Amino acid sequence: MEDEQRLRCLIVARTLPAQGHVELIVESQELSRAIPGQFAHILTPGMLRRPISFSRIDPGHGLSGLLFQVVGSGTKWLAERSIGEVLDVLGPLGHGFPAPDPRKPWALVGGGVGVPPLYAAAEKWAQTQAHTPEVIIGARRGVWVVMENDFQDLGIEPRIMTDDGSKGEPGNVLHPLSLWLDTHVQAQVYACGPTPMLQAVRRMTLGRATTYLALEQRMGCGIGACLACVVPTVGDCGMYYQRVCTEGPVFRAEELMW
Amino acid sequence: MEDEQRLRCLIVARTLPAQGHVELIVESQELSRAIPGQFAHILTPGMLRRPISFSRIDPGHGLSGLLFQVVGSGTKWLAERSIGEVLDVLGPLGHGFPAPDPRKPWALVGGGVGVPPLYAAAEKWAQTQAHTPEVIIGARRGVWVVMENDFQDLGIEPRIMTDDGSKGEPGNVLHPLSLWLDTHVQAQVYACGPTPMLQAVRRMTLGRATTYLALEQRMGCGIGACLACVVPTVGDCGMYYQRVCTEGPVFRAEELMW
Amino acid sequence: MDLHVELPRGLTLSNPVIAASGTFGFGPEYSQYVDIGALGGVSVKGVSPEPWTGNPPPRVWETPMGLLNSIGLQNPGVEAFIEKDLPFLRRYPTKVIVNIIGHTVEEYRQVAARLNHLAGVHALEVNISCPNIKQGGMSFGQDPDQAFAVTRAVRDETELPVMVKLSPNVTSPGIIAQAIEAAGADMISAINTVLGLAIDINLRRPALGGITGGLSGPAIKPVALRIVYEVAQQVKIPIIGMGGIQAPEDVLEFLMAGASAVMVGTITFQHPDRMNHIIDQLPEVMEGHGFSSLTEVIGAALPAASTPLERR
Amino acid sequence: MDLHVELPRGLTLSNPVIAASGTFGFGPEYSQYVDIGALGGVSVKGVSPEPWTGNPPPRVWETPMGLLNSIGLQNPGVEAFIEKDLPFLRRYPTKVIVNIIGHTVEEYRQVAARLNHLAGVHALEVNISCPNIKQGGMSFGQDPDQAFAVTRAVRDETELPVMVKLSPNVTSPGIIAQAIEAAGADMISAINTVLGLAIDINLRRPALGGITGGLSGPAIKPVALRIVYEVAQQVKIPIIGMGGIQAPEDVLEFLMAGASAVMVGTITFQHPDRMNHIIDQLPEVMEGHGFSSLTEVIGAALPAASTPLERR
Ligand SMILES: Cc1cc2nc3c(=O)[nH]c(=O)nc-3n(C[C@H](O)[C@H](O)[C@H](O)COP(=O)(O)OP(=O)(O)OC[C@H]3O[C@@H](n4cnc5c(N)ncnc54)[C@H](O)[C@@H]3O)c2cc1C
Ligand SMILES: Cc1cc2nc3c(=O)[nH]c(=O)nc-3n(C[C@H](O)[C@H](O)[C@H](O)COP(=O)(O)OP(=O)(O)OC[C@H]3O[C@@H](n4cnc5c(N)ncnc54)[C@H](O)[C@@H]3O)c2cc1C
Ligand SMILES: Cc1cc2nc3c(=O)[nH]c(=O)nc-3n(C[C@H](O)[C@H](O)[C@H](O)COP(=O)(O)O)c2cc1C
Ligand SMILES: Cc1cc2nc3c(=O)[nH]c(=O)nc-3n(C[C@H](O)[C@H](O)[C@H](O)COP(=O)(O)O)c2cc1C
Ligand code: FES
Ligand code: FES
Repeated sequence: MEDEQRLRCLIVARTLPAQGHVELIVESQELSRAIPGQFAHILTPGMLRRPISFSRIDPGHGLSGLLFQVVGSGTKWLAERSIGEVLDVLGPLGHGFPAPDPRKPWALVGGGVGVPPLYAAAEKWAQTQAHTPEVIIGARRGVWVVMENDFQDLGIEPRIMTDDGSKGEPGNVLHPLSLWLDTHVQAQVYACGPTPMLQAVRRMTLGRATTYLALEQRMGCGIGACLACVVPTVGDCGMYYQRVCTEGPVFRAEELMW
Repeated sequence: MEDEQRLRCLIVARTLPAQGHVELIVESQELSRAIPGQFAHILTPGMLRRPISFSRIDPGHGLSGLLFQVVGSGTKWLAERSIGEVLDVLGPLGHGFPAPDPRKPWALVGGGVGVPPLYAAAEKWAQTQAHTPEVIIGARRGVWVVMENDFQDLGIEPRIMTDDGSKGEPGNVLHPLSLWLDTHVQAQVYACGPTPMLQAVRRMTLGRATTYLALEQRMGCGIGACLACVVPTVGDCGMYYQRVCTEGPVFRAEELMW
Repeated sequence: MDLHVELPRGLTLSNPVIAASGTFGFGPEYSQYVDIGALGGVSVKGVSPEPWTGNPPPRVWETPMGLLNSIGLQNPGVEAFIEKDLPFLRRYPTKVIVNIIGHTVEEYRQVAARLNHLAGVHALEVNISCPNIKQGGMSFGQDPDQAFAVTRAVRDETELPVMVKLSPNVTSPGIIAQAIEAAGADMISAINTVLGLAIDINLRRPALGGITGGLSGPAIKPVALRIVYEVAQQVKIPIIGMGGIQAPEDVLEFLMAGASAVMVGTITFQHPDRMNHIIDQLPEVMEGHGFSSLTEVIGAALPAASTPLERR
Repeated sequence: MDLHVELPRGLTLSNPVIAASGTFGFGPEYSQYVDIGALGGVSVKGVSPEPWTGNPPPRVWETPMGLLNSIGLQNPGVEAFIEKDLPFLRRYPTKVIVNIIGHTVEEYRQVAARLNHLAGVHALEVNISCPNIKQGGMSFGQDPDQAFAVTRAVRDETELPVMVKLSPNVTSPGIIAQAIEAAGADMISAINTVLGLAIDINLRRPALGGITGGLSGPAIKPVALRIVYEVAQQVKIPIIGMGGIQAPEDVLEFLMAGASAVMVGTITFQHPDRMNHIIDQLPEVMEGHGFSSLTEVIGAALPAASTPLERR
């Protein structure tokens, strides 16, 4: 064991950022060195650990955030944890987003719980950018919109799109993204969200922008051993499966064969 | 559902009667109508409920006791419960001890966690008896002797036998029982404890006393449906399996084919 | 929502949830805890022509999310069942399925014949996982020819709807299922328990008195679903699915995999009233997943080629 | 306590705990979390003569105390393994077992031949659960003749110790095991995953991209123990047991059932360091149960007639 990377992280804060959503702030020097887009693989009572991206990263204080929606047994258990309890985490894992080019326009497109890693990216890099990044947040229901205030605190007014129209504008993230692309050349797009959304973002931006997508896939080990978490990518001789946990979660849109 | 017999019982007290042993006092009118020797079938996180005999029964206050040794996952979980929590219990289940004949001498022979149901019997019937009952308690180690004080509070001085001799006299319950039988005719013996002990008590008392044994067996349903918990008994045409949860846990020594 | 299920030979269930055989006794045992009349059906413990003694204890052993049992089919025989338990069950508006067992084809035939035309018996479930004494202990359900022989013998003796219960302990369940269908069974129930064993490391011997046992409970759900899903594409008769059901969502899994109804066994030991709760919650859970009738659910996860209609 | 295990052809393990194939990658992946040198051995992910693509995702699905997987044996091929991973593994004082796969007998032969006489390869584990393309997808491990043919082909190509891995998805594992023994295998490893399926009720389709998958984890421990216990009485060669091991007590169960060593798979996903902990705790747990050597434990629960000595 050259380097013990299985961490015990103290929960130091717990908030409810939206209906059915919880954010835990954990203390760990190692995790707080994460790059936006990387993830924590968290022990819960089920057979498998649960992958959750970092919603915020504060290396100065050794803190990082895990923001998740309660969708099943593991996230339910996580949502019931309290301040003072300790999580067993592997991480930070995977490859995160690259730093954006400061001179080029930058859009962050997040759907549902795809927003947190994009906030982490904005938090880290927004001030390095020549122009304020465009942030487009989509959610199925208005009450599920997360991190709007956090972006505002960075001086960014996110564009909110909801399927039910109960918050922001009705519709999905694609329409505002398309308008933005029309007016920005050499654009950089970072996106995270449900697979159909990412596939649409990929199609829309191919050839028009440099696009990075943070993917989700069912995982086993989380560290590259089991080959469970694959996505089809372009290989030397046709399709080739790469691992979301190791080569990803962040892929360039061109790499994917989706 | 003619009669809802699945009970939610509040834990109102919790004590540590011996090393690795816990007694929980629960509140439930129904359970407090139990007969000594009957048991509670308690929901724990495992696939099966756990059968535990009643260690004391107080119908006046609607209370009853569950005294157990921590031996595995279920009893470990039970041992971690606190006052104010609620147990999900089926019961009282099975057939308990019959009331002893008040005029005849009565001995109670308990090994390990076989003692609690015998204390419940003493508590209920000792004052109806012409003579103070003989109580013989056996345990492997002195620190595992339970309910000695409780018997003393009833005015009974139990005879303690331990395998390691660290408390009471060294040896097992059989020797004092044999001496007692030598000096008592028309004796009644109630016993509960590990199977080898009960088998020895049965052999020793056959033809010399009226003996009731409270048995343990691995259970499924606890209510007579699955035929898991059987013991070999004397049937009309040879051996015949009866259910510990329904015909038992208390059997007459003569019934068993052990 | 209408939960009725129409099965062959006029067997109509008020809902698709049946108490599985062997975990529900002969009816009276659970009557204090379960609303028997609200169940879709009750499959009683296996009955043989004569009483069977069963296996030496211990007969159950807990495993991770599973239960091993080696009851050995202890039962008081078909006459005792008819006299003692059937009158009790007749009082309830539920469908009574009698699970039948035998050591020889002849014994299956006998017990089937005895149960024909008896008021209160609505169907037979043929348990072919019994050790076949003529074949040295291998069960009838592990060989297609023997499965055929038993099914045909029962079919010849009864006008009742007949379901035959598949053993999962075979290389190709589909081949056994096709033999059962060819022999004239109206339905298949699947699955019986999975062969397993545990060691009591304190006693240094197998934990069960019968050495090996049958594994049931949530642990086996994926095995059961695999067999239901495969067999649903290999036979046309309806399937009654079971193995590890704990919740209405599990019922949906089995129905989507191609079962027309389900049985619930081991979880009853933990929660006697769980079957009633599943039935109560089923309409809401179905609606939550966008379904408005059982027929929409049945077979929904099968390849498009084998729709439920084709299968009935 | 001495935990060494002596296996055929001079294969000596420092302790009986081996990382199972497919859950430990090719070695480097877990090296930050696991003390590889302290393991009795490492069985790498199955390797074929040419790279295999594997199955479409999703490839894993959680079940009650179990895991379904349909990786489909994705691997970079034997050459990539030899170049990239073998040099890494060679640095550790552990025994490297290469799990080999093929779609035809010829492919098994090829990969076995390629691995013979390679420094750092200590044994071969023949995974016969691969779909046999010549037989339309049924696996080599489900038929005794094919199991024999694959084993013999590998045996002919190598002087390395050879273990062949049993599929649990058969009516009679003992018959397959005897064919493997007759073909010249030195050991048997048991078991591979149990065929299963899950339904994604939201998507209304099978949860795995490959439709069916293999069930592993604690849920299958009783099935694995049953097969080890039975096969231990049907063959004389040593058995490497696995299926659901989580703790040193589970290791004792497998050893008492007749295994000479064990492999640990799925639990590693939850607790990467669990294998090391099991090895560390094993002496104490053995002593607590009154044992002072592994040979006393091995086969302790078998019927008196088949003591471990007779079996070796
Ligand atoms: C790299 C990565 C980053 C993620 N980041 C976040 C995040 O920041 N916030 C958030 O709310 N969610 C995130 N997810 C999704 C999150 O992992 C799942 O919602 C969570 O695992 C569900 O667990 P459960 O036990 O509550 O649900 P169950 O449905 O009970 O889980 C059963 C199994 O399926 C897996 N699973 C279920 N949904 C998903 C999913 N969408 N993706 C991958 N595996 C899944 C679980 O991990 C578990 O193994 C991320 C997923 C990945 C792969
Ligand atoms: C009628 C009856 C009354 C009992 N009364 C008491 C009592 O008053 N106090 C007490 O400490 N113990 C009593 N026992 C024993 C008690 O049931 C077991 O110690 C307990 O079930 C162990 O559970 P576990 O999860 O801690 O152990 P585990 O070993 O993890 O349990 C695994 C499984 O084995 C069963 N099991 C284990 N040991 C026994 C056993 N000795 N008898 C029956 N089943 C067992 C468990 O119920 C469970 O199903 C009684 C048993 C019976 C049958
Ligand atoms: C204790 C017990 C006894 C059983 N007895 C029978 C039986 O007599 N006949 C039969 O066909 N199946 C019997 N079964 C199998 C169940 O009916 C069912 O097929 C199996 O348990 C899987 O369902 P479950 O996981 O919901 O329990 C028995 C199962 C258990 C646990
Ligand atoms: C994700 C995954 C991949 C596997 N890949 C292989 C493999 O390549 N070759 C093989 O022989 N067994 C493979 N197996 C089976 C395991 O080696 C082992 O036999 C099985 O998982 C049972 O052990 P466990 O319950 O400890 O996991 C795989 C299992 C899993 C879970
Ligand atoms: S989760 Fe195991 S390789 Fe990615
Ligand atoms: S435990 Fe089921 S009959 Fe006794």
